[in-house]
Amino acid sequence: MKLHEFDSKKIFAQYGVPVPKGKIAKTPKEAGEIAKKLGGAVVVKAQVLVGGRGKAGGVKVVKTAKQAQDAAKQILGMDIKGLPVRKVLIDPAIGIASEIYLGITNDRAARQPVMIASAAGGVDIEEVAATNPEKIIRVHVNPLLGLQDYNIRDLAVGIELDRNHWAAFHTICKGLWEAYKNSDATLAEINPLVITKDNELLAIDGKMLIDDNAIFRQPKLAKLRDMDEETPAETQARKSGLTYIQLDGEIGCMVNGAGLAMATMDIIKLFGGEPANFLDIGGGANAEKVAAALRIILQDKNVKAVLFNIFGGITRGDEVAKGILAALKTIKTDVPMVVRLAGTNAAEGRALLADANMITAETLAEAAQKAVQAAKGR
Amino acid sequence: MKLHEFDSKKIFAQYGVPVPKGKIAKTPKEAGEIAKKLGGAVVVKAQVLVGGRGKAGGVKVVKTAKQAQDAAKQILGMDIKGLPVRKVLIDPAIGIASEIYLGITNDRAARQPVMIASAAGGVDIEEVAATNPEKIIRVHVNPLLGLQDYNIRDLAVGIELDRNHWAAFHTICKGLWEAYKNSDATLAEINPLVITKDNELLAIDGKMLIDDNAIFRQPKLAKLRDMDEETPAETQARKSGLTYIQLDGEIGCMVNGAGLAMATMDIIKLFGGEPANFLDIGGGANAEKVAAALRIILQDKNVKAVLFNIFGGITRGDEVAKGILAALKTIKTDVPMVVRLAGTNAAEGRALLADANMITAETLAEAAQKAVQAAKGR
Amino acid sequence: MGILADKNTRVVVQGITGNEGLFHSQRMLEYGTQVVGGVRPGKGGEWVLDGKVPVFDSVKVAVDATGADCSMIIVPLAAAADAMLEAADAGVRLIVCLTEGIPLQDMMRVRAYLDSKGVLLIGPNCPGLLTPGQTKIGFIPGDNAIPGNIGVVSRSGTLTYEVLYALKQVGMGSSTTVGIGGDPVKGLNFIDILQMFEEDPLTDKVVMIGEIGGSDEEKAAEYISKHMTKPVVGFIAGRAAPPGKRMGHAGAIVEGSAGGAEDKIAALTKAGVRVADYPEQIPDMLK
Amino acid sequence: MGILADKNTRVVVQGITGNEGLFHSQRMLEYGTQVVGGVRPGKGGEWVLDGKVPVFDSVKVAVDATGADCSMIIVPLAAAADAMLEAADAGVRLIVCLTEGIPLQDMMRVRAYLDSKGVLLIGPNCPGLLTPGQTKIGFIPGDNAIPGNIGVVSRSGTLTYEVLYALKQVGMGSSTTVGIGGDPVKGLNFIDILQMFEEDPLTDKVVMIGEIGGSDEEKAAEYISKHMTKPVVGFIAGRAAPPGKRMGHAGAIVEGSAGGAEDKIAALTKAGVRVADYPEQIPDMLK
Repeated sequence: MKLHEFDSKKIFAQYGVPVPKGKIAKTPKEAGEIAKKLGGAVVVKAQVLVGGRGKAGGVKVVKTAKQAQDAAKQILGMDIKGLPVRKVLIDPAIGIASEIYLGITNDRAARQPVMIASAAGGVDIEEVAATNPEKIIRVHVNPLLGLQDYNIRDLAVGIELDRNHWAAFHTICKGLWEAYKNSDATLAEINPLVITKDNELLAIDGKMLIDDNAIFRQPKLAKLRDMDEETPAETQARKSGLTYIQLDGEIGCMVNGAGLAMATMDIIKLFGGEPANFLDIGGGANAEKVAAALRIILQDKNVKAVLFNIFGGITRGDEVAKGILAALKTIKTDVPMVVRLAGTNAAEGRALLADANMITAETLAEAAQKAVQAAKGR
Repeated sequence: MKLHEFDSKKIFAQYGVPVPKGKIAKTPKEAGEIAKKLGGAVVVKAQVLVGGRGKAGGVKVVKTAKQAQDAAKQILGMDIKGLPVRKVLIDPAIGIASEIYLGITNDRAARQPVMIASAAGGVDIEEVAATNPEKIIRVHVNPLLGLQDYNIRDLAVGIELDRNHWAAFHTICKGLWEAYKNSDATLAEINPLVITKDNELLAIDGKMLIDDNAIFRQPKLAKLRDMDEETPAETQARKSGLTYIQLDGEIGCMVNGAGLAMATMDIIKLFGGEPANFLDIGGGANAEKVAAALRIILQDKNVKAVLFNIFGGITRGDEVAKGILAALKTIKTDVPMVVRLAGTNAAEGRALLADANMITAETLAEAAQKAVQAAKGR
Repeated sequence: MGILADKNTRVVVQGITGNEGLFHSQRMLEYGTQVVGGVRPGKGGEWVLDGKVPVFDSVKVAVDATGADCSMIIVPLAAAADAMLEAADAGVRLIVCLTEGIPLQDMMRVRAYLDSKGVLLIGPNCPGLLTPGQTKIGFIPGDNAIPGNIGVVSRSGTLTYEVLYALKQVGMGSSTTVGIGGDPVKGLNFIDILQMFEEDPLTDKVVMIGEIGGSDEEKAAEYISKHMTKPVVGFIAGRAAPPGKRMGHAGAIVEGSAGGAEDKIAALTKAGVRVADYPEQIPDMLK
Repeated sequence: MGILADKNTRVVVQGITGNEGLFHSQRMLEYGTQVVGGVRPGKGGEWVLDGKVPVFDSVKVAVDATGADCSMIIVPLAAAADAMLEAADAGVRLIVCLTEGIPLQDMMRVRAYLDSKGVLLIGPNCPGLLTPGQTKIGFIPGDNAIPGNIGVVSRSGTLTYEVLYALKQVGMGSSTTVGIGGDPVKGLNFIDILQMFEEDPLTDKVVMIGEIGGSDEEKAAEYISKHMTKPVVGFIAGRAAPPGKRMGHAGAIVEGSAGGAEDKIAALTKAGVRVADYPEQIPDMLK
């Protein structure tokens, strides 16, 4: 789950990271009022959960409250990479001497958190990593120890930070670490962390990604979820405990297990079709869940055929069959359906579906071929 | 450093451990007022940093505010094992169904914290450990992991705690652990943790020992130090960075290093004397520290001879000699002094002391014998 | 005897009294697995599964009483990290954790601790392991597989069943099948299992099933080209997945240019692995 | 060659730019110790001790640049735990920590981490080690000791000097002298060092200096009676200490009936150790 810049910085500030004293505006008028209170030049920043808002014109520095209101008016109407801008952040404009990148993420291969710093902050850090890898300092943190002082020193030395800034940098690193740890983040990033013209460190922009697996124990953060991040169908799926991703093809898929779901998409493509979605009903799905999944698939008007591929292990074939039948009672549809059931209680499932006018298949290859044919036949 | 019952329970409460709503009184009148506010029966408990106050009459259960005032009057006048009672704690009296012992301490041999519980709480836990060791449940906590839920379950299962109390016990164990960890405690103990007649868990008595080595980072706890714990000379020594313990003998000792200081005491005894103190001036002591140490030794009127045994490593013989001379300028004394200097800059030190009318010795054995003679000669 | 477990492996099941715990423990017993005990704090002393399996209050008590050397974990999400640590402290040699959805930071701590204790972990979020004809520890449907000389290692649960089923159709069997799970931080990984298969006298050929995300398959390819003499057939799920989208498994994120299906297939092919287009092709490629 | 260090041991000094760091590093250089670098964050690039020793910003950089295999720590109290962890991560084989007063909870965490990395620790709160004629790492005055065949292990700093001095008076020398420090949680303990002496071809006899508090001496006695063939002479400080009083060292607390001097002396005597009444008796008892 992505957090907005404003929420991320608010969390950082709770852990002692200095951030600008800005506020969120939802209307141009609010933006003008906030700018007036702040006084002086401000920066108006679109709050959207995609990168590249600067290049898209979603960030403007202005000198007066009136100009802030105008800028907010422009930005609040924008659509950045498909996402509507509903909020802007009004921060005081800061005189910047230099810009640092500072972030924590998980190094999966090393199975450790890694703290990353660079003196070349403010720009696209991935580009720096690609073109000047020596400018990126990586320091791993042992998960049993947590962030130690020497880790922070290694970062400070690595980016050749002036010794006068070490104490402030120490506080910021500790704060960012606590924010990362206590929020179950998979990314906590300050870019840029600026050295101001007044020679102070300030986190100008912030970003956090929260581990979806940990949302259950982060009730406060769960409330910060921005629904714009997902399509309505995806939201609906998430609430039903399904993993659903809408794609551009014409063959809807319902599969148990992420790997098998991907393999099913692959084989559809291999036999000349295009998958309309990724949908994993998970392990041990019951009839209710299956029905919800089918409804979501059929909402997609591009879908010209549905392929069920269920290999029973935890999931039982009869439960899946019951779910399909239940869903079909409430949804009138003439989309052809290909069913392939194998594994636990597959025979029982097939028996239940015998009268439901479905195309059946023994193997995955056969099922995929039949689904592609069915979609083309319409 | 020992904390009083009241301070310990206050800290426990900060971490979510339920404790009685009592208050501290320094006068009988205050005690009466507190009892009145609490209403009903109360228990009046002497706050002293020694065990066995109950047997000494330092704890009384009374039914009225008037009786509480009377009890406080009695207890506030007491002297328990040499320590004056200056405060009493007035807690509401609790209807007790059963008593549990719960504590955390450091298992030095295992190099891990150990959490200890027993269903036989409320009495002398050391006696239980000696007579019914199977009633004491010990669970080690990995210092890199901290207290885990399964540690707590092992304790609950071990003392056969009714399952209805597991949730409350879990909260209390977690709280006690946090109190122990965040306070740098070497002991954090609830005895008894009672199950009340209302079927709730409540920490009736509490005790904490704080690691003296960690006081430097526990400024809030440092303020809770009770000076009654030390003799005035010991307090003076601590403030000068010396370790001094007053004993009953007649030969004052000043030594560098705890081991050598103990060996010096041993050899004095071996040759028929009695040490008047343990005094370690530590490593690298300077003249000022040595002077302070000598002043403390000579304050003890039992001292009939002083033995200096300095084996220079970090500590330099000339610095020690300068300290002795500085102290002797301000203190008029005719107590005979035996000096044995060896190691770093010993020759320089001996030269400085040449004119100071001191008895010198080459070896520790010789020095001890001469000190014993000198003390007897007075 | 399998690479990790056989008919003598003694298993305790943490979370045995839950619905899933009971269901799968029953199936394991039927398969012949020595389910010697279960753990459910507060229910110690009870018996489950028609009085066949004793329940203990802690893994330690269960291990002491039964001599178990393996723990299977099928507890609720919030209890899973604690369950793994408990099992490690109780002295089992092997932990198989089926529970899915464990937070990443928890797994980093758990794995670091297990490594320090030298305890092996399969999973979490995995179907477990199957030594056909001897023992199954986890979900893998036993009737899909027969004993044989093919080692199977997979990041995906149901894809594994698919492959075992396809093998069985043509009379081929597996020496050991390990579902290592799809989480980004887990226990034994491809390389660990491949090494065991290389050293296992009962394994002649290996099937490796990967998917998009991370770089474990690329590392496995490097390992195979350097150290493996036995033939390996591979399959990578996710060629049709669009970049940047999460496909259910936490690990299945195409991170920038790395972790894509084509890269993985290229790396494996370069290492001499024959890569199937779809799972049902695998039996033919093993002939 | 000593049991833990010899003239080839390459030492970095953490905290070299402090007063004590400079003073003792100078003495070590004079003794012949290879002080190949120092560490002081923020002062990397400087040189100290007449331009003989380079200063680095971190232990890792220092180890990479100098090939050091040992780190001596002489930093302020509040930085000491961090310094030990840093040294362990930087890949040294041996850490000698002289700093005293480290909180007990810190030491439990540090020791657990060092153990997981397989790094040896001497100290904290110790005088370090001396291999006479080859290297000294720490405080032990080098001119008090000559090379010889006696291994010395001690919980007490100045008592160690006393014993070495007494040995030297009669022409006896030490193979290696280790001051393990008096803290309750520390690195190498009596048993570890005794085992090294038992295996060391250059050590013929052993002196062990203990004190009241804890049960390390009792455990050492048990070890000696079971595993040691070389003669051991012992000394225990604290016979005159009254029970229940703290005598300076954190470990030197007489805990109930255990940890008293008489018990320790009895345990050692029973294990065949001859125990001296005072340190200056030791040379005679070694003859």
